[in-house]
Amino acid sequence: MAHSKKAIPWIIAGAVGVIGIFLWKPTVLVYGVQRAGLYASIALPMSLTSGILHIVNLAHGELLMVSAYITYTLALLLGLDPLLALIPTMLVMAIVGFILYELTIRKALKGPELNQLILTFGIGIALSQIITLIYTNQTRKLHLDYVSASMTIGETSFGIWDFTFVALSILMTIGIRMFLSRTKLGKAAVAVGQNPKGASIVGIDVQKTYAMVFTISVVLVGIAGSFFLTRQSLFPSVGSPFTMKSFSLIAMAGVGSISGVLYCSLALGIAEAIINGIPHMSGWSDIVFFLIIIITIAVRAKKTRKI
Amino acid sequence: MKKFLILSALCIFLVSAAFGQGTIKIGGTWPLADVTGEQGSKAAQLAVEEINKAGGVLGRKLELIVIDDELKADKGVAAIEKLVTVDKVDFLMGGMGSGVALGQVPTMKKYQKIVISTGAASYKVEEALGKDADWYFHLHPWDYEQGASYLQGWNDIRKKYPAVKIDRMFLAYEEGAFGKASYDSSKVMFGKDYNFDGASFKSAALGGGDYSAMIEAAKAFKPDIFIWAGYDADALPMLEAAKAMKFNPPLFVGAPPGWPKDFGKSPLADNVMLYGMWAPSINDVNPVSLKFYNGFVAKYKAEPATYFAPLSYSAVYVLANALQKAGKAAFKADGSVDNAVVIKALEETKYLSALGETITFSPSNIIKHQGIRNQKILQWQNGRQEVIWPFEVQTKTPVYPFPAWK
Amino acid sequence: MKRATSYILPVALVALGVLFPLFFGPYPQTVARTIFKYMALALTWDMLFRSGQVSFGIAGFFGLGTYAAALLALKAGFSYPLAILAGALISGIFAYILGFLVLRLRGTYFSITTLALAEIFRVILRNWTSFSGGPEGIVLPQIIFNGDSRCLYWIGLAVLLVVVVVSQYFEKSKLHFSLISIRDNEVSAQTSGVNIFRTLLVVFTVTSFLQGLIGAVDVVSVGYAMPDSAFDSNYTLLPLAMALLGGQHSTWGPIIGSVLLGVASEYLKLKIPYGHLLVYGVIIILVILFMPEGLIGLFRKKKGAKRG
Amino acid sequence: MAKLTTKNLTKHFGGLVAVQNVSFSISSGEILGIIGPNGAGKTTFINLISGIYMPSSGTIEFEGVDISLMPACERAKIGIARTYQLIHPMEDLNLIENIMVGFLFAGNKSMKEARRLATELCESMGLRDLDREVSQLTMLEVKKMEIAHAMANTPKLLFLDEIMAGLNSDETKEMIALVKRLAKERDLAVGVVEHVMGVIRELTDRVIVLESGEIIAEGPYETVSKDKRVIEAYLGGTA
Repeated sequence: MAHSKKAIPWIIAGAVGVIGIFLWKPTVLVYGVQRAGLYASIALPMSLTSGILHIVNLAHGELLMVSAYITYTLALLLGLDPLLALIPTMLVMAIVGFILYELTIRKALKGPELNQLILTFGIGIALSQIITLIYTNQTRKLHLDYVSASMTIGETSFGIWDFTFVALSILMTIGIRMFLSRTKLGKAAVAVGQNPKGASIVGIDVQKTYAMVFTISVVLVGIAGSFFLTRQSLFPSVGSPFTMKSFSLIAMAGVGSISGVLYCSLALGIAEAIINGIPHMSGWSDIVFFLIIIITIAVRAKKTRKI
Repeated sequence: MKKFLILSALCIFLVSAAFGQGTIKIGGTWPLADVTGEQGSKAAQLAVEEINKAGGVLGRKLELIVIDDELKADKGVAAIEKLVTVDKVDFLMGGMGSGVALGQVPTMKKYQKIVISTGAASYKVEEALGKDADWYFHLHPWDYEQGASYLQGWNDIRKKYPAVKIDRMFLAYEEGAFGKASYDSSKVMFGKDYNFDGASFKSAALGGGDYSAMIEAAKAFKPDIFIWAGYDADALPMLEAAKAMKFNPPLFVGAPPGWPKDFGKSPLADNVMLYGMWAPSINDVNPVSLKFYNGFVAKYKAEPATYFAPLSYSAVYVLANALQKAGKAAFKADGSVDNAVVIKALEETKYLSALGETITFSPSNIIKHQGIRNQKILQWQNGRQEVIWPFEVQTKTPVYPFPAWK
Repeated sequence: MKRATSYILPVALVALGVLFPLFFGPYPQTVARTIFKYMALALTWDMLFRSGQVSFGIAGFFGLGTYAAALLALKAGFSYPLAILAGALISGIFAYILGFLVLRLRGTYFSITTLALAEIFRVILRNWTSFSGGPEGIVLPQIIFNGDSRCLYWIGLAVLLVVVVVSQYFEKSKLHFSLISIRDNEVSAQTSGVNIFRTLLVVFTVTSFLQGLIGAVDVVSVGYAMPDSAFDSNYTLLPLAMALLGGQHSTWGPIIGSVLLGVASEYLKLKIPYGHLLVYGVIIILVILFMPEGLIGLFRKKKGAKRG
Repeated sequence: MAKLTTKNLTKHFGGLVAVQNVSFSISSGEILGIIGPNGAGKTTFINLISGIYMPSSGTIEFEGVDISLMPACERAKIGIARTYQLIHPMEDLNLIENIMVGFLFAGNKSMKEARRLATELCESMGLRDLDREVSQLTMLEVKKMEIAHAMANTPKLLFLDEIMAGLNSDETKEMIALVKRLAKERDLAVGVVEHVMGVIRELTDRVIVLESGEIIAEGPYETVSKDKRVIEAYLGGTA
């Protein structure tokens, strides 16, 4: 009760802000929300691995990139729409994820904490180089008519395809939360995430849980990658900026918080859109991203210290 | 018999030592993981092989040693050091990114080897070189020359096709060094005669790819010509966004360093104009281009996708022709290059290149030896890049205005 | 006796390092110089990591030193030695001030905040065009020692030696104990009288000063600075990888790791021009998988076995 | 003369009160037992005195000086030391180095001096082979190391948090003798939290009983153990 009372001024402030932005430039909200959907749908799979396996996967962006290439190849070879090619892509990514876990991550989890960081850094380099050798680094792009789907209100027209990222991120959030709270594996994963030793004492197969969670998160990356392909051009380093962005979002949301990633993406997406909306200021939008992260973390740190 | 063999071997050795000193070595640095450097280095290798097959230069074979500069300055410097001191190359060649070139310039100054540069468009590189770097032959146009050539081009086009109306110009630029440089130089160039404005965006190549705010600004400006300076990764997504936002300028011009694979196959690509130095359509009007194109496709089983390929190919020919012209005097008695002689021969270069134009060298703002100054204005028509301007190499007439989105 | 022998190897290595240019040409010198740069960065990262704090801000303070030195030399007319010192100092002062913000954070939060600070530096220098030259960067009129590769090598080596000496001081002094106790058990460290914040502030400031120094020396040796190259994320990731591959929490580990990765990347590039980075990535993966304690772990294990 | 006095010391976490209005004092040479059921606030109380937590209200006075808001590391320097219920030694330091930490920082000694003092201290406590890794120590040695680690602060006030847990009866006896000897030799004020009532009876001069963060009884063990409220609090537990 006390909690919800405290939230009231925030909700009011948020509402005032939204109305203010709406009066200034209504499209900023549209673009901000769309961008937020993209960020969230890429960051969400990472929050699963960092929350439960406690690893920072620096190959996250490269896995996104690989899955987009797989979808691209399937779409070209089989003449499928990428959103249909999504299904075989998920299968391939499941295999990729499982093999990666069994061959590398599993072993590195036993070593010093930061080894996973460097291991995944190496995996990231290797993946992007393999793709470069196969496809060269020339940019590719599928042509899809529907990504230019448009909506006109009054004078302004804007693209609506990017709302699929919003839908995707919400579905992913619901899916992950249901998985963690409703399924046996999900419950085991939560237990393992909180206390691996304790979980193994009560008879949970920790290794199996880790393997499954990692695989699932790679499959989710695969889904995000297929959607990513509909919008973005493909080249071997296309994923890498999203690793750090996702990592930052997760830190901002608080490691392990699933819906927090959604809210933080929203805050960042809109903040970026606001800066982009000011002429000649788009170069500064990154600073907003990082300032918000620092402020959020600092405020949270202060709160916990007060206790 | 055995004695005779040894003797003749010795003779051959002495003769080749006296006349040939083995091969003429060219050291090249390109970013090999990037399609520009990868294809540029391969095209240079193709030229070397063609020349060697035709008998080499001054009776000697050419040898190209390529080292990856990884688009990093320190790696680029180490590469030059190795090429000069370990491989003992006679000439240097290559380059793409301006950052790497800025790092390499001091080392190049130290050795004063003749350099045929295929990249480095930033005027900062020219500043770093200074006016005394007479050994530096810069093939690629400087950024400010590109700006000037576009101004020239649009003026020419307006004159020839009176229907084309250009008054309000909008330049969208990616926020990094490449886009910002384009914006700055264009603003100076076009700001006087045109109603000029612009907006920046974060390129998809660097983790961005959200063009909505920029397009909104452009749309509000109602430009006659919309130009974007970004990367190939921005090409199609930007068109898609423009279509979704019903942004429909009469001239839609892209100025990326390269284009995505199969860009022409996208229905959105049709009638998009672009800046560039080369396109396969030049094969129709230029036999050198055709020879290069066929040679490249035969050897590497891939289409040249970037103008850095014909540019680097030309670099080898420019050098080889100058050496041929300089004759034996190009090399001193100790086998080292006589810079004065070769520089003089290079200054007299008149080479009809695969890029369509004849390459000659003349002073630019600071340096003495600037090669190509023009970019071309092209247009995607039916999946092909057709040259619109300069009119000497025009392959098709322009389609104007840019048709409304279907 | 033991004391005397333990000095032989380092002294021999330093002598070898100093005399290296007399036997090897400019190319090996240039390669070595690059390796020294990364080695020094890897060491500074490890020095803070000995307290358990994982900084992702190496590139930030490296770039800060780079830009501070370059701008002071160019706009304020500082001589290069002065500009180098000032660059390092500015980097250290920034770290000291920012330390009050970040050093209360732990774990991922600390890492991400240092990363964010580095990015903020980069964005400011990129956008504040009138001050910093913008994304195209700034060019210095000439490079230090007129680009003499031997002198450049020696100044790189000198910076490295400064960093090694500081690292060894950290290892042999009281700081060694305070850092380990912070890493192993922060609560108990406090009740043993360790002032955690002050210790971290000292280390953060010193390592950032050194990172700034490395950056400042780098810029006068290269002659130009661009935001995207001065704050290249490789300056964060590669030193980190080198330190961990060599073996964490020591002076020797980062040294060995950076030699391995530095030599490997240069050698592979010459042998496999197209695609060498793949092999590089695979090396990193294999070392982590089969030598989880880093290369130095091999020696440590041997030593342990002998003792047992 | 009281070494340490607290007045109305209170600590709450959000809405949860862990320590409430605790006023007590302890003198040099005195061994005070602190007992109470699980969750009574004993460890929180030690955390408040050693400076891990800052009090929500109330004061702590040490040798007549108000130290309520003094940071933990400063308190270590003026002579307050404690052990931990869950012992996490510095695993990257060996036995002697673990002990040196207190001398180095609380005592501000030089490396050489700290090593000498640590060696002396360990020997006086019966710890041998001081270069061993902490993973090689026996349970009794770990407990001794934990006390030595605290003693390295050269404290005037020492709190022991369930230091006897997990020891067998012989070992417990040895430890009781050790604590008594240390307290006597160095004129220490010692606070002992224990669950084993036998230990409290043997070791302490006086006992305070905490329940739900409040003192419910105070006095010699014999008296306190017969107190009605105490027996109720323990619900006929170990007492």
